[in-house]
Amino acid sequence: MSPAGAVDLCGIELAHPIINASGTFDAIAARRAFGDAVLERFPFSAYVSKTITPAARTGNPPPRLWEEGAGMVNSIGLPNKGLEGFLEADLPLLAELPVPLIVSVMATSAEQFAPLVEAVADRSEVAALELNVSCPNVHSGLIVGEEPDETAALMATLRPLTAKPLIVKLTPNVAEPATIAIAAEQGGADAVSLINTLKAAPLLVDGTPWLGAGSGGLSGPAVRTIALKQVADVAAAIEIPVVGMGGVERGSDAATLLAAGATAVAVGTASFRDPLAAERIRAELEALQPVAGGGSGKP
Amino acid sequence: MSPAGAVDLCGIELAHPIINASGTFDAIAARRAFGDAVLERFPFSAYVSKTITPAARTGNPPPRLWEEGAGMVNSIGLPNKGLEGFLEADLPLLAELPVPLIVSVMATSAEQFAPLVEAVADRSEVAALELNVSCPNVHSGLIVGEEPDETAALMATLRPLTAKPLIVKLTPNVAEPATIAIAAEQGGADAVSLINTLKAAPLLVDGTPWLGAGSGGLSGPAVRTIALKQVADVAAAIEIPVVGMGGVERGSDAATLLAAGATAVAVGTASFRDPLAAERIRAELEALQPVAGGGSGKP
Amino acid sequence: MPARADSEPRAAGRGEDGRVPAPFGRRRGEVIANEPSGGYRIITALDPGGPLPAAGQFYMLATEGGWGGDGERPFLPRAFSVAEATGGAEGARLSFLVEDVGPGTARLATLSEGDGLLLTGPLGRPFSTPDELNPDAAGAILVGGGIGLAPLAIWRRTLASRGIPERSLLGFRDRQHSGGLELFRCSEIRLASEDGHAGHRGYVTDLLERMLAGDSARTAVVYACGPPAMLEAVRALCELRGVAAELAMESPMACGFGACFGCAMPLRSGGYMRLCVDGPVVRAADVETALVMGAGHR
Amino acid sequence: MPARADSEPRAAGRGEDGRVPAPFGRRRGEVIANEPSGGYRIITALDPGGPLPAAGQFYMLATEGGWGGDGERPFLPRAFSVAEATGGAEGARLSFLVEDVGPGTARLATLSEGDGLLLTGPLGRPFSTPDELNPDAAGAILVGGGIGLAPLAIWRRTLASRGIPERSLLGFRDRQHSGGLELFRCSEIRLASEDGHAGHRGYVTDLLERMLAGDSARTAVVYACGPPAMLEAVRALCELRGVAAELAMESPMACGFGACFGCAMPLRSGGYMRLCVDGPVVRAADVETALVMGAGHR
Ligand SMILES: Cc1cc2nc3c(=O)[nH]c(=O)nc-3n(C[C@H](O)[C@H](O)[C@H](O)COP(=O)(O)OP(=O)(O)OC[C@H]3O[C@@H](n4cnc5c(N)ncnc54)[C@H](O)[C@@H]3O)c2cc1C
Ligand SMILES: Cc1cc2nc3c(=O)[nH]c(=O)nc-3n(C[C@H](O)[C@H](O)[C@H](O)COP(=O)(O)OP(=O)(O)OC[C@H]3O[C@@H](n4cnc5c(N)ncnc54)[C@H](O)[C@@H]3O)c2cc1C
Ligand SMILES: Cc1cc2nc3c(=O)[nH]c(=O)nc-3n(C[C@H](O)[C@H](O)[C@H](O)COP(=O)(O)O)c2cc1C
Ligand SMILES: Cc1cc2nc3c(=O)[nH]c(=O)nc-3n(C[C@H](O)[C@H](O)[C@H](O)COP(=O)(O)O)c2cc1C
Ligand code: FES
Ligand code: FES
Repeated sequence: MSPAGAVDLCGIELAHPIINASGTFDAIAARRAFGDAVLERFPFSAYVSKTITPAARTGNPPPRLWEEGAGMVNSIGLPNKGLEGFLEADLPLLAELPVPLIVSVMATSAEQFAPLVEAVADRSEVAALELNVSCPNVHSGLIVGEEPDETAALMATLRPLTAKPLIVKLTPNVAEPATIAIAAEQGGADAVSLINTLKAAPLLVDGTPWLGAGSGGLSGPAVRTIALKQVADVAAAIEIPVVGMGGVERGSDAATLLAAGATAVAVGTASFRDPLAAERIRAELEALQPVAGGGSGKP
Repeated sequence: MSPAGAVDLCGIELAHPIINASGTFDAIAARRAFGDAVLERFPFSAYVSKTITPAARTGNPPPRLWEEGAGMVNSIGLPNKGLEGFLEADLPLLAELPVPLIVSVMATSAEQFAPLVEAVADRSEVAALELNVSCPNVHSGLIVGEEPDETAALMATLRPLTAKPLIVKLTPNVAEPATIAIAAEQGGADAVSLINTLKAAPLLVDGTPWLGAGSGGLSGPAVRTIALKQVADVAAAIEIPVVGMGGVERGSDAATLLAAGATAVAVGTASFRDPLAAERIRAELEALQPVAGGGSGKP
Repeated sequence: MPARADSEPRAAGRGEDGRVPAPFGRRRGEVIANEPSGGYRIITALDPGGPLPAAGQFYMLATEGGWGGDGERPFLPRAFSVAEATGGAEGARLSFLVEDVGPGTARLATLSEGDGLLLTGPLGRPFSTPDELNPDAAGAILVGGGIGLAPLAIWRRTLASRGIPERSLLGFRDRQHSGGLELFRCSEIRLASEDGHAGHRGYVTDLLERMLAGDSARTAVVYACGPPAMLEAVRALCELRGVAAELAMESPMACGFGACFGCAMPLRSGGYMRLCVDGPVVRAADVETALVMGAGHR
Repeated sequence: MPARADSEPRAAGRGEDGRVPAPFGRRRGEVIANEPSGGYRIITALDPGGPLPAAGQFYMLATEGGWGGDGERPFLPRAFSVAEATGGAEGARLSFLVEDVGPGTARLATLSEGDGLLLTGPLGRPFSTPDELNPDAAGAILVGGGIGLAPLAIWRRTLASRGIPERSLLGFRDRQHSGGLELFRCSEIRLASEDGHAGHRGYVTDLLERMLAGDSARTAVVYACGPPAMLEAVRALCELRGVAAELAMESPMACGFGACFGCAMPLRSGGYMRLCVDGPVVRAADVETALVMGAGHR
């Protein structure tokens, strides 16, 4: 079986295992830039929206980007139209995409999360929801995704609200991500996805923060081996499927995450360098020889 | 005042702020390779030993190294001669170095740590001790440096044993390193040092771990912005001095850590690429214009 | 930003705002020339199969090899306004005016004939025609500074080919920060330089001020591209005189196609636009100030 | 490893085991030649002010530019046995035999005359003389495979210059995996190749077996460098016949000077040695097996 073939992600049929990472590919803006080729040649097998919040957000003050030799630090701050704006303006356009739609949502309390999840899950265009409990850019007081108990409590509120798959997006900024993954699974999550960005702060030589928001999150190849460790640990600890991501640049990176236990792989930062990076990654994944049983690949 | 001038690190006079990161420069082996030039041109203002443990350790099975585009993952496994071997064979040679000696120590319980700290602190050649707490407590199973309570408990045992400075080396694999730093300070630590390596696992495309030990720790430029974030957060949270490290490759990296609140800066992985990297980094630091008061450096 | 009435017939394949959509994905162009021009370089590449861009659009560029080194920057592609574009069905011949200011532009400056140039584009919103900005427009005034000459050069050619009168006011800090004048050959230009090495000693906005005073502000339309301070002076002057203006702006960009939300530019109405898809050409009236860090060509 | 009696006078400046200490720190050499040799390349550089290495020592090498790209490997320097060294007080002229097997060797293969080569060395423990290994030694048998010819080439010259008789047995997998034979000019060599393209069709250890059978094992001393399987065959054969042998081994290295503890090589006595400071030349009797991943030149 080709490692680039169809997969089932908690009931969602994906034509291949490569999806996008939330917040790294705006399909609506991409159509403005590239036209309908985006629909005809859509490189992902599911589309994950940028995280939406109950109310509209303008995002963090610029600068929002810092470049590193093997990655980048962002402090975007979840700009989005809010639930209402999303449902009205964006959802109809996203429904035109040729793949299942996963909507990423975030709120700062279970009470705020609940109506958001209900309203989004209610829409037939939506195949699943990703719960962003980990974004390091937004100061929500306690970071839910950093505490197993907080995660379990959130799931207790949200799980009864919908039969649609709930995917919990894990933060890498914890000692043992598996403990959070287990809490999510026990709380009824259908899948987990990881890793989100690592807390980072590009500073100038005089100590001044470069980013408008002070600090941000690191992504890209620099975090690849951290992602591999966390995905392997999490996949070994739970039964529900895992969406692996973090620094995927090549088909071999995707293959490695799949071998580490991921069911699907998300491409993030790589899309900034090439809007069709995911297509290339999938082709490279397809071209990889199926691994001979038991062979370690070590020389 | 030049940023590369003398500093006081919890009572230890350093001729300049650049020291080595534990486990990344073996002064004894370097003398075998480079002869007495190592003494004549010693690039660090203090020497931090590789971590020693109560009993001798052979270290992890090879392979122990993995290279990334902007860093490396190691699973060395703390090979060392043990306390006795260190005191007999290594300490006399390290005492010949022209700089103060900081000995890094680690054990798996407070009871095992205590005699180690006592025996090392007892030696007049030793200026200070660095406590490597990225280790499991054999009793609780918890990693000491990942839990404020464990760190506080360890300090409660060790602090009364010596008047020499105790520097707690913090792990970056926690949500909020400042919470651990505060626990260390309250427990009587004289300084903290950070960051240690980030948990990482290079895997082959079939999912097999490359490293003999299964996983390891990421260091080098890839972790630089993570280190900056953690050092700035920790320095803002405590009064005692901070030794900053993580991906320092250039004088500007050192300057940034100093501006973020570090009193001294340690060079690790960079020494592997150039044994005299620290000398260059110090020269570059010296050449940097003293920052004009209040100027942000932003264009 | 509400959709505007499109008063001019558009070339086939043009979309919203007259923007030319880019082929989806990054492709390989080939460098055919890289020559110094004053303190800058003009890099020309063949883009086989690529479309002709509209003036004001930009490309994300990276070299095929050596984009990075020692695990160091550049990592992300870099944005460059197209300065000249010719060609036809087989593809486009694109020129960029590049100032070496950091690792990415330094690497681009080393390109040789035959080297690969990875490009995504044309991207973003192009210039509007004078009559789209002002129904009474008598022509166009182009105000450029430093590396900001790039988008104005292609815009001047486009205007000329459509028979729309234009005058260019170009300013430079000093010899080092000038170049690209050959892109304005056969056109009416007036120069200003802060160090007096060419034309009026002083700012290009001095020239604009005089021109708008002489001219009837009622029929004027201004297009500006240059460093933030110059853009801001143009913006304030045009606001004061009630002159319609468009500014070609800059901001740090990771993707160039609306994916990262990194290129936030503050809107007068509050919040931010994404400069890569809502710009880089913006109506002067839409921004509060052009004095945003990294908001203009240096 | 206990210190050995040093039966031979050492050149000035030699330390423990006859190793030549390296200047402290990384320095810049300059490439003066880079030529193909069979499937490999011979890269020669001037090392101004650098010492002459002892045979068996190695250098950590990196190119001055382009060590990395796209934030990709190589990041760390790479270890190479010195294959030839000449020169005097003004410095050394060093040759390396390089097989392109990955990003680092691929980058080195592109070096041109005049390019900078960053080097640290000479490093590690060199070969011992035959009489240090066997008081009854009649001469030296050098057994090399593939890229393992490199340290044997300089060792052969050293032995010859000291008037110590030596014979070389060199083996190759196939044409692609051979090269560097010119480094053995004017010497007595016998060849083996697995594909039969040169010399004996089969393994170089077949030749060694015959030679040790004919020879008196009592007076033999073997020096071997090559792929792990070859090294292991030599080790086992020498153990069986009671022949003293040294193996020049390999392991992944980050630093080359004992700093990282990454180059662990299992010791027969338990535990590990650091191959960069306790090797790369080791007594065959000190290792349990040479069949360690990455333990030999391919
Ligand atoms: C739409 C558009 C059109 C443009 N057109 C042109 C053009 O025609 N010609 C031209 O020469 N330029 C043009 N630019 C500017 C050009 O993109 C930049 O000069 C280029 O990106 C600089 O890259 P660099 O690596 O050389 O320099 P950088 O080092 O990236 O320096 C540029 C600025 O980035 C900031 N910076 C420094 N370090 C970092 C870091 N690590 N991470 C993030 N920011 C950092 C600083 O403010 C610095 O001054 C355009 C930009 C845009 C957005
Ligand atoms: C003492 C000594 C002397 C040597 N002398 C010579 C010589 O004279 N000539 C010569 O050609 N070679 C010599 N070598 C070997 C040479 O150092 C290696 O071939 C070189 O380091 C390979 O680098 P690379 O980047 O080209 O390939 P790499 O990709 O580093 O490949 C080499 C091997 O490293 C492993 N590997 C792959 N990816 C990684 C990764 N990301 N991190 C860690 N390991 C990885 C694999 O096992 C691979 O087969 C010597 C080595 C030593 C230790
Ligand atoms: C610019 C940018 C914006 C992002 N926005 C979001 C977001 O809105 N929601 C979210 O869950 N993750 C967000 N992420 C995190 C990514 O989805 C992903 O977890 C992370 O970047 C790691 O993958 P990568 O290394 O392939 O980029 C963002 C990442 C980047 C770089
Ligand atoms: C090969 C290697 C060995 C290390 N050994 C130790 C050690 O023994 N004790 C310790 O506290 N840290 C050890 N470290 C961590 C470093 O001291 C340092 O915290 C880390 O590498 C980050 O700095 P860098 O990016 O400059 O290397 C080691 C790091 C490396 C790369
Ligand atoms: S540059 Fe990425 S959204 Fe504009
Ligand atoms: S290579 Fe670093 S200790 Fe040997």
